[in-house]
Amino acid sequence: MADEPKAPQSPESPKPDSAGAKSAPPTAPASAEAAPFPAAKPAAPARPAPPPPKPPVVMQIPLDNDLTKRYREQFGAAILDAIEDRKQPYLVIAATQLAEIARYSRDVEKFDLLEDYTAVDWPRREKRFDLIAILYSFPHNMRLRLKIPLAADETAASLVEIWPTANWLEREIFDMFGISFNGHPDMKRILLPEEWQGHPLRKDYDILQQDTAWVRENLGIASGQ
Amino acid sequence: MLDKVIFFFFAGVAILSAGLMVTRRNAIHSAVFLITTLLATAGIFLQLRAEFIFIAQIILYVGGIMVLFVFVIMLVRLDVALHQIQFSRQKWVALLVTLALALEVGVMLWSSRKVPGQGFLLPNAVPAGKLPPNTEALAGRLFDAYLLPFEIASVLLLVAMVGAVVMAKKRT
Amino acid sequence: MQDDAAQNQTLLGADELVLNMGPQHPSTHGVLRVKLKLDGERVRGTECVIGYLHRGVEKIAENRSYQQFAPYVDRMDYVAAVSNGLGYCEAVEKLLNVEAPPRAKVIRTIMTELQRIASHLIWLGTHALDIGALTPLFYCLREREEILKIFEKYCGARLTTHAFRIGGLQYEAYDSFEKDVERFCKDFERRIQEYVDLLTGNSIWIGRTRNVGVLSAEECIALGASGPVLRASGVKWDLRKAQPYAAYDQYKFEIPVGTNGDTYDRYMVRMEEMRQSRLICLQAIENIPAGPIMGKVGKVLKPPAGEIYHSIEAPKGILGYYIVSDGTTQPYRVRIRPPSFINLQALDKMARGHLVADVVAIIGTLDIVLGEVDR
Amino acid sequence: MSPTLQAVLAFVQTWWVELVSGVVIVAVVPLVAGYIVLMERKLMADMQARLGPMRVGPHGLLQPIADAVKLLIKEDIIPDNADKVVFWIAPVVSMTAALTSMGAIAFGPAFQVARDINVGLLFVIGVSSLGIFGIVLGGWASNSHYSIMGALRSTAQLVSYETAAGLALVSGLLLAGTLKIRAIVDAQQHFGVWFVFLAPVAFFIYVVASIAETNRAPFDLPEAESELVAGYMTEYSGFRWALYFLGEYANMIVVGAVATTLFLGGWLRPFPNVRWMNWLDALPALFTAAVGAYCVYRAGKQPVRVQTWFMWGVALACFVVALILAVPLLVAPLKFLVPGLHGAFWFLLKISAYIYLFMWLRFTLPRYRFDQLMHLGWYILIPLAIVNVLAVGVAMILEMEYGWNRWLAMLLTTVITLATALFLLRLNDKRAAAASSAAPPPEEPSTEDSYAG
Repeated sequence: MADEPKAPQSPESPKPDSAGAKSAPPTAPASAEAAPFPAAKPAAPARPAPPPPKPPVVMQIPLDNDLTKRYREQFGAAILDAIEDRKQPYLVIAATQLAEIARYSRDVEKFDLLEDYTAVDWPRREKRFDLIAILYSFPHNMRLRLKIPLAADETAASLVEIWPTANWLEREIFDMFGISFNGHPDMKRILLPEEWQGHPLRKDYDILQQDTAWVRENLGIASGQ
Repeated sequence: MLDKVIFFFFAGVAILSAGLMVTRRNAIHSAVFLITTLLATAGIFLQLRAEFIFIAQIILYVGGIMVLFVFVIMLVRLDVALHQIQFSRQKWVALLVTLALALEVGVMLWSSRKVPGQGFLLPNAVPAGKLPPNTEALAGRLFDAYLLPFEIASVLLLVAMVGAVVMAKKRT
Repeated sequence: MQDDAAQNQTLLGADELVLNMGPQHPSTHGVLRVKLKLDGERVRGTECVIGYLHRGVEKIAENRSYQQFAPYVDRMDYVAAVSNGLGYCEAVEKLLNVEAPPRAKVIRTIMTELQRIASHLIWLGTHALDIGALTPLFYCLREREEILKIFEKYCGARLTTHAFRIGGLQYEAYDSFEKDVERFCKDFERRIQEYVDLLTGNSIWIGRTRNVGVLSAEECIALGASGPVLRASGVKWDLRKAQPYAAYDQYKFEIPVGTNGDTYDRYMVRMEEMRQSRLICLQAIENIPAGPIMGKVGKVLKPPAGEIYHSIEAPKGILGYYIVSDGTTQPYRVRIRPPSFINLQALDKMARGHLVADVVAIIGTLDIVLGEVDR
Repeated sequence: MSPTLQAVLAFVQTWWVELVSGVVIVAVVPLVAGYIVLMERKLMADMQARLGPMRVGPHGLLQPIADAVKLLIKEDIIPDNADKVVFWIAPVVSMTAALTSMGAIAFGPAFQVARDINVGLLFVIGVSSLGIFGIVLGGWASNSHYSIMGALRSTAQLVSYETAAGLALVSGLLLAGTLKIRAIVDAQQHFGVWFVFLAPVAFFIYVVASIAETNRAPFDLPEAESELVAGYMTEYSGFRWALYFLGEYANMIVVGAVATTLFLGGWLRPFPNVRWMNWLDALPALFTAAVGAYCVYRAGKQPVRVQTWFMWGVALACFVVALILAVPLLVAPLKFLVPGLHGAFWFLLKISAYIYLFMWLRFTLPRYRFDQLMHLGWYILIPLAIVNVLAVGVAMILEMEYGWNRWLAMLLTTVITLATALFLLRLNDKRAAAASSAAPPPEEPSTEDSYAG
């Protein structure tokens, strides 16, 4: 999935998704949001990356190898997209099929290690969160990322049954992003105290917020600073 | 003179702590007072130049049995015991029996006051050097004159020990 | 005894007792708190309470430029700061699509392997101390001191070194760098033998570590445990071989593996890893290529939009960086895959059915650093 | 003069040696214990490539005094829910037991509080074992999990290992044929050999058991700091804590003294009956003089004037002691002092060597786990000690009734016991292997989800 067809959008504007790209909302905005920057400031003093930036550097190319074919065959529409970014493949999949795809990845494709499981917050997108599962296959010595777009009010299926290591990782995602997982045995905060307000890694969580609140409450300074 | 002082000191400590042992509500405190009683009794043994019995009392009763007592008491919830009725209804009976016993002892002491070496008046203790070494004497008696009863007692204890082990094994 | 435990404790402690270990406890290696459910002294379950050292490193990253964030990663696994830095720098380089020059790569490799030895030394010392052997700790600190001196001479810092820069190195190796490393490596062989003499054949040590905290290879992979923990379970896998980074493809070394996956095997694996790291260092100083030490990166880094995942074999396991760029000078999201955090998850599995004393040994053998667990 | 006063005076006149010795023990042992701690720290530092305490006094020689002052003026914390009285009394019990048991020990033929009582050795063992109440009560009174677990552990450990130690002592006592301390040493002089050479296995068992009894590494489970923080002492601070500590080190002296008396020839010098080894008599004086000379040598190297002076002081003290040890040898009228003084020297030297062994083991070995410790005690040491008692008895009958050579008989004993030891170890290994193949115990069904994390 490439971003060429996309019209450059102001990153500030809320995302009216372009028609046709409906099937793949998550990654498109990622590049669409980012791409305009170099274009807007062509004379930036910095040399961003080795190939001197004439057009905005595009590192994402659509991926269509055997692996993705197998996935598409197996799950059809649930595989929303397949992309290679800097030689690293990832699949964008629908949250509804997450558990099945995960189980298939582990059992058939032999991605036996869930190396990492995290999330990214894109507040201006229709589906606000991307869950990122990084899989590793010992037999094939290769990695695969699964991206699961998730709206703010959606929950994802827990992967603890498939990879027990997901237990704490999902708790951390819950802690940091407020995404909860269905079927998780112990869905509660892990790093932050139970009474913490908010979810810090969301983009709308200002780092001054806690500080300000504390100052207001304890020092009685209205401005909070 | 000194002997008497020592005797009454130990006897006093023994009786006092025995009383406290019975009346304390906290089981650990009771155990501590029981230990004190036993130690005081051991002191009296020592004063009577019965060194072996003195040390046997300390090693067996204080060092052995009481350690196990305390060990068990420590594991029991004491706060429950605190709220239970301390004495059962038989306390009047107990008091009666105690008084009867005290009377008996008193009468015996009184009646034997004329016999030398007995009764209320304490004899002057024999200096230790003039007594036969009592460990050896005890050993001589046990392994010579009373060998058979001694061995029977040993076997009995062994049987009890084996029995205890078997019973403990069964439960787990 | 009487308060919280009393609720589920009856006569003779036949029921479960909840013992709270930490966060202030001599052997939880920092501020880890473990709630132990005990039956007598036998562990029926554990629950880790973590986060006491949480500093929001991932949030900080989103508010700093790429270079500014680099020193922060040193503060995660602070006993292996150089390794953290290597992972981060390489990840950002991949994101920028640049490569460090060969000389920088080799020096990075030497430094990282020295750091691995230093990290394993700290592990060995504290692990032995937990099991009651006092002396190895001081021997380990003695050797680690030599390594830290090399770091100090190289970049002026000992613990949180910030030794590498995105794109290469800032400092050229100092004059006697090779000589210092060589002297350390030559000496270190004899030193390792001292630990072996003290511990390896000691029957108490074996008794305390054999069959304690066993993890099978399948359990390791399912729980995501990596690094020496995984290798001790018999999986011959090391990122330095599987997906070589820095200059590791140029050197010959073995991947030590264990068979039982118990604490003793993990001990043996780490000991052998130290020897192998020593060999790598010796090979590397033989031939450090000449040339520049800094790749072609600008003063302001603006990686093109996109994302990267890069992981390295840190002393404690897979250390991964997942960085999302939106084309600005600040990363949009930095996710760090902390090996300690994920290895610590195996504690419950490993500790069940063992005694309290074994929990201490198991926490030690996992080699966790709370700075990294909590980030 | 009232009869009471008379009695008291008579009492003092008869018992003044004992009174003085008693006061000396109470006064000196804490100081000695402090210096044992310093010695331990210095030795540990030496083995661990460090310097150890260096700040207070030259080479930290005044450190124990500084520590004592610190502990005295430290805040004395009693936990809120502690049983105050028991909490208060427990450390005292510990310390008292250790000091009292020293009363029967003879530090050389001349220095003993209780003039050889009939049950000497039993007294020492019995009374020192009362120290366990200090531990148990202290652990219980603290009202803390760590404390109570530490107390439970140490109770179990002490009871188990006391049995082994007692049985090991019986082997030695069989050889001596008496419980009197002085008579035991005399018996060794009469035999012309220390009992350690006649009953080496018994000595070995006693060493192991006494380490366990004094809660030292590798058996320091009750206070295993990596597991139970400080065991039964967790809630103690300040001077109460110091009392426990003193009791512990006093206990080390006690077990060292018992081992020395029974197995290492007490206050006898090496080869007590060999005429041509008589030059060894000069050794005590030479030894102390050498220590003094070393102090003089070091004095010149001290960085601070005060420390130089202090070093000179220590050297002077050493020379005075050397002189005291040497003069009776040389001056005929004072010859009667020789056995007492030199006996004390040798006795203390042997105790020091024994304590050094303890420390050495502590710096070298990891710690046992509790079940391993109990197995070692019950499955190996106690059976071994029982076999050893029987074997020593058989050997003595062989010697006395059948006229065997003593050494042959004792060799036989040792071989029998060692064979038993090997057998027991094999058995233990098998059992351990069986246990480990059975472990880990069957996983509970995952009903406790809250603990799945």
